[in-house]
Amino acid sequence: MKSTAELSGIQNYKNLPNRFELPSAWKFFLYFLGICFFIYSLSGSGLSGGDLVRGVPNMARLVGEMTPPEFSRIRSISLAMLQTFQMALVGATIGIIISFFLAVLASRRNSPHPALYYSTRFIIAFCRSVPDLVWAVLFVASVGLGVFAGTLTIIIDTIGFCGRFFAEAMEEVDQGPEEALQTIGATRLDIVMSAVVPAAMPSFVNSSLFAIEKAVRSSVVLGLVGAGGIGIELKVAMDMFEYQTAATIILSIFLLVIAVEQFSITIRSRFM
Amino acid sequence: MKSTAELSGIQNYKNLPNRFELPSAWKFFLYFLGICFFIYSLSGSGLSGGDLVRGVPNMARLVGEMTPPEFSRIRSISLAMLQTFQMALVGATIGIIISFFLAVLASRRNSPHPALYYSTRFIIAFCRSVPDLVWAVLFVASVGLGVFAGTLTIIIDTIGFCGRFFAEAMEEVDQGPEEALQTIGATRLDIVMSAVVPAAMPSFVNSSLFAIEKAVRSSVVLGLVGAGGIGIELKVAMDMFEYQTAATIILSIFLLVIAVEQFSITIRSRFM
Amino acid sequence: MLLQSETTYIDSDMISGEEIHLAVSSLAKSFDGRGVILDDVSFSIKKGDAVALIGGNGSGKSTLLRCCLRLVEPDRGEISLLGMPVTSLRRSPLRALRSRVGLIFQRHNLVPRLTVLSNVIHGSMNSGWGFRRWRQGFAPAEIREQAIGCLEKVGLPHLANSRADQLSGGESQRVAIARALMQKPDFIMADEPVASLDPKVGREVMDLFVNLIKTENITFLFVSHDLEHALTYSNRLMAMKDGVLHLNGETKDYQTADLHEIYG
Amino acid sequence: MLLQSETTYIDSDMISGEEIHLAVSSLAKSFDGRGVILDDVSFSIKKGDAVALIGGNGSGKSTLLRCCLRLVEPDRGEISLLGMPVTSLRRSPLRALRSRVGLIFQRHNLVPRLTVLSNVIHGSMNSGWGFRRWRQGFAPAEIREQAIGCLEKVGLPHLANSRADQLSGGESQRVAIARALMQKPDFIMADEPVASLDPKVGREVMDLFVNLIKTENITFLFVSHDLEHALTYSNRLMAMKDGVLHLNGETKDYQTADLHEIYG
Amino acid sequence: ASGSAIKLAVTDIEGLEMLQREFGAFRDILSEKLGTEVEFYPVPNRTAAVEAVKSKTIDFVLTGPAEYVVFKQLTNSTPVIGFSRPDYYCSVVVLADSGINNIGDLKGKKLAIGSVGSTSKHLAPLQILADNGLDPLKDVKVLHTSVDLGWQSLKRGDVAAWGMTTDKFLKLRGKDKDLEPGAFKVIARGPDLPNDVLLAAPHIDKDTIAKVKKVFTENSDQLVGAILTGEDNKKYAGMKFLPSVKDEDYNYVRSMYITIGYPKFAGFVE
Ligand SMILES: Nc1ncnc2c1ncn2[C@@H]1O[C@H](COP(=O)(O)OP(=O)(O)OP(=O)(O)O)[C@@H](O)[C@H]1O
Ligand SMILES: Nc1ncnc2c1ncn2[C@@H]1O[C@H](COP(=O)(O)OP(=O)(O)OP(=O)(O)O)[C@@H](O)[C@H]1O
Ligand SMILES: [Mg+2]
Ligand SMILES: [Mg+2]
Repeated sequence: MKSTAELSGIQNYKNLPNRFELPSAWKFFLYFLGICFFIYSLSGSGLSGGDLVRGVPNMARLVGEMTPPEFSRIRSISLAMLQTFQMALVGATIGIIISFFLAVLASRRNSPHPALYYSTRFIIAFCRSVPDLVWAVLFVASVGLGVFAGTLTIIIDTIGFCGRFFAEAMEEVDQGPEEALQTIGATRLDIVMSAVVPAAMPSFVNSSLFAIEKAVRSSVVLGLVGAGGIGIELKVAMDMFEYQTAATIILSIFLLVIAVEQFSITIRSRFM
Repeated sequence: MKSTAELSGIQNYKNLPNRFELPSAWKFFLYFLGICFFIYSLSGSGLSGGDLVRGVPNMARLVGEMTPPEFSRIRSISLAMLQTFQMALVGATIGIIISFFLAVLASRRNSPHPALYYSTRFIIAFCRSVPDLVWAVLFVASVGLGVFAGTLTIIIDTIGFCGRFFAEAMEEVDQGPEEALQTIGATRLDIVMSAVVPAAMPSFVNSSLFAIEKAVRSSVVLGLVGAGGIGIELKVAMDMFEYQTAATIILSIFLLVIAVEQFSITIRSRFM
Repeated sequence: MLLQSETTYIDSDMISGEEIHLAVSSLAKSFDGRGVILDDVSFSIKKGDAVALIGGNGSGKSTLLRCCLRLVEPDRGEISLLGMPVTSLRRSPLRALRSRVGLIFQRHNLVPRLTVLSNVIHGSMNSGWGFRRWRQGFAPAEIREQAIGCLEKVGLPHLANSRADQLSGGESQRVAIARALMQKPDFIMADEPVASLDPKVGREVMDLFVNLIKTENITFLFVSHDLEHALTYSNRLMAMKDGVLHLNGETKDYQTADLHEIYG
Repeated sequence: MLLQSETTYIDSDMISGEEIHLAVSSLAKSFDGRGVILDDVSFSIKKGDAVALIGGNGSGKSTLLRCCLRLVEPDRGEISLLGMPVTSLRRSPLRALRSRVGLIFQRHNLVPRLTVLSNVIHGSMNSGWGFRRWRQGFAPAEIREQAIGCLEKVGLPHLANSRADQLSGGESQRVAIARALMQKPDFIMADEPVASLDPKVGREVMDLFVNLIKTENITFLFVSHDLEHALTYSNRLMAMKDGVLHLNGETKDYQTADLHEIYG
Repeated sequence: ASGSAIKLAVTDIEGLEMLQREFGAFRDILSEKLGTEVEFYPVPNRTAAVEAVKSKTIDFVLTGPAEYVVFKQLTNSTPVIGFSRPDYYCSVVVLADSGINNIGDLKGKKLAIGSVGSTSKHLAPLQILADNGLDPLKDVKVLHTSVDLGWQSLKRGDVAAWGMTTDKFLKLRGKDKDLEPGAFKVIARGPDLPNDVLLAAPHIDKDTIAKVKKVFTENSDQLVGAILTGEDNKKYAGMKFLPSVKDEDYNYVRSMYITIGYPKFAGFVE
């Protein structure tokens, strides 16, 4: 009797390499565990297509209540938006500058010492771990109620985000040019500034502009603690059931997001 | 009399190219405007070194109130953490999958049609623009409060983030291999899957794991939609002035963030 | 053995068909800030021709090849490739046309992080099997078999499972050649295909191309800085200088000395 | 003129110094999953030598060069470069040592997005001027002047302001050479430095190197697949085969035919 | 109503965990006495609660007076039981040495108050201002912030005054280690505020409402005891259930909405 392999004609093929490398038993076990946990999580996440479908009419009704956007309070909204954007711009800019230096230390290849590498990674992760709410409370309690506390929160927030993404971008860069500068005898700083930064630039621009945008959006939290900005306006509109005004605010955030994104695309194309 | 240039010996140098390209008058004007706006923003951001220094004792007091972390409620915190992580995992995974497809359409080079490009960019930007606060209300009205609403919020949030970062990663990829597949006559899909994805993989992994981590952290929002989780625990702890419990929660978030980051580094190194 | 410039390997008289495979007329291209790179280039290549394209660095050879496949959009001029008007084709017929042409890039352009075998299998994407050509792991056995065959032709079957970005210069060039062979093209355009190859493999690869011309009746256009190669392995010879086509004729009419003038 | 294999350009007897500039002993290197790449390689090079290194694709030539500068960490063996024990140097003296060696990479490794001039100016980073070497815009006039001078030596002063990633193959190779010249090195290692150059420029560049040996008394180690170049521009010749050093001797003792065996 | 279980929301409390802690005992007794299971339905804010009532996902809501007015207006819910608590009123606090002696002195200064839409933390303080002759929308700069941060800001002098529920103020003042109680001064107090109220969504039938009312009147002591097990619920100490609660009881709150610039919730009151 012929084996299945022979019947299907596979024996005609020469010594082909394996299609996939089989994972080791240990890894296989880990994969298996991971999948089990995911399935277990699925059950805990309450996904339900039915609920979603049944919810559509209600959602439609709410969206209906939001239209048409109400522009009568556009003046105070614009002012709040401007203030928010100012805080975001300044906070994010300062955060981005700090992030850049931290990121150099937090990227494995560029860090002068493993101890520095781990400690900066820790600092950045810590900035990310403490929620906005807590930072805001800390800063309001220390520097007082107002924009400055908001700006500080944004700085920390930006460090948590950009610090990580800048470091990753630097690690993803093609190593060829770096090696070339190494053989020239350049210092690590020279290499970072001359080879890593130009290559990671589009990514830096992207993360940076995202950070500004993010800062604008996170002003909802800042609003909660009295740091001003568009967040509190939105909260008032929602709490007072002025859905049409809320729609205006959402729209203005949307416009800002789109504008920042377009700006990002323009700048990046200059660095590509 | 000799000119300054002659005196300083510059006349000896041959026809060197310009050090910098001078911007056109129009661009120069734009730069100038930008700088002015930034300075104006600075004044609006309330930055004050003095305030910061004066605030340090207060901040120290608050931090003092947070130590030592209080572990008596560790059981309910761990449970909330697990639930949060489950929701984050499922929500982010689904979001990442959707983001991938959207991102292909939202990256200029891979999009089959400019109309699709712009519309997906819009959708992604929109997901980012609508604040969590508003999503919460929308979901309550449609699918009811609970884990499902939380998971949906995470999905939307992840799309807003990953959709953008995936698209940018795809655009930053080296074009050589892409061109090679183009000349083979591969379809856009083939090119994306065979040339773009392998090149953008480290970046994808990074953004994806960040999205999971972000979802865990944004569970303050999940608390908002009544989905439980660690966020609401933290809010309650802060509102009830249980700063030591808050410290425990922050610490556990920190551990999770570090774990996800280490995992990210491990996985990425396999794709580098 | 190395110097065969007196006797060309292929003779124009051997070429049977009169079909024109590539016709370029008044092609022009300039890049922002770099001025004119291709200036009114016109020529045509018959089916079965083996054409050597020589010229100094930066004279526009690579750009010319890229224009022919519209990887670079020409500013002006007509290009007809395998009977199709390249410059006016829409997306899908352009894809179909490109799939019939194997282009070997000067920088190889392999997909990093994937294995050599996956890279070679990509060459068969023109046959439209979708996801089965994305990775070697998905490909049907006969395709994998063929890919190994192509790797054998360039002498690298043992590297099938290596990562494409860990190859030596010559190895990566050979993988790029194997990928183009996998396409089973009607027309091969090769941009300095043996620049990084050692002399022996270089000769073997050129012999391989010439063999394909004879057995499969393909057309072959290659760029080379090696004048012996150019004289040995072509029946037609073109020379670019500063974006202008300076020589364009039968290889047998030229001597090494003539060609050196091109680089003046 | 092309074939000068009988008379070598440089003669070992001309070499005055007896100083050893590079001594490698029992060097070994293997890569995961690829087995042994360098197998017990030992040789030494005197100051002022011009050494050609030939060998088949993948025989380990590039890896050997990389090991000599510890861009790749060797598994075993001793390397003494310019009198320094490369394998045991700490970060800062290693940097000082590297700065004295100009390495021209097979893949050129220019920094994309920066201008050609900035790339060449990077070559002077070994003189430690910090940020003034990061971009051409910051560099002092004399450095910019020198860089233009180096570009002139390779014939590209007109491209000083072009972006490094928009160059043709040969142009980018020449920029890499200019960058190495900018280093004013005591030792030049060049990995197939003229592979993408047209014949005329290729000869000019090799002449340039040989001139540097004569005037500046540098040492020169180059990899080449062009046997004529190898025979013409060297006084010493080494040949690798499958990671083993097969030939190592005076160039004048070898004939083209001998060398072909290496690729067998 | 949705099948068997009754869904109960409490607008003041975020999160299920907290609900359990504060109202867990109360719910258990209620379930037992009603003979129907009562489920908690946590809502993040009153906007969500209103939407949940509209989409019939919750049946009963325990909420404050300001919220009641909104519910009545937007969903036509019915009041079931009033939760009358003693000393539920609002104060405007300043630092004793600030030189501010009456509401009029606050003109042009900053005032910290609590979250938007809260009776005692938003509406009532502004009403006090209005009652004392200031226009809260023009004459002072109002900052919304959390209770703790409002307190901190007052102490630091970021704001001139702080408007807050009196029991919260007393609690914070008692705990404070930096300043003596005498360092603070209340410059104005408002009248006692209307009751918190348990209201029924419009889709709940009369019989159920009557049944619930009955349970509350008959088991008053037991339920009050259960409510007081919660930490935050200590504010209800000394409370009494009022089964006779009427819509008109909230007209004072309706006038507050006019004061804060949202007349649309003032209903038929001018
Ligand atoms: N995208 C681009 N932008 C600007 N200039 C370019 C671009 N691509 C090529 N060039 C320039 O066009 C000229 C011709 O380039 P091309 O690559 O065609 O030269 P080549 O003949 O192939 O040279 P080589 O023999 O060195 O490969 C070069 O001077 C190059 O710098
Ligand atoms: N990082 C790496 N990982 C695994 N294998 C490698 C790596 N680098 C090089 N190799 C392998 O080592 C061998 C020697 O490579 P090397 O680049 O030294 O060859 P070479 O002699 O320079 O060849 P060529 O003439 O083609 O440039 C090759 O087979 C290559 O595939
Ligand atoms: Mg070229
Ligand atoms: Mg090599």
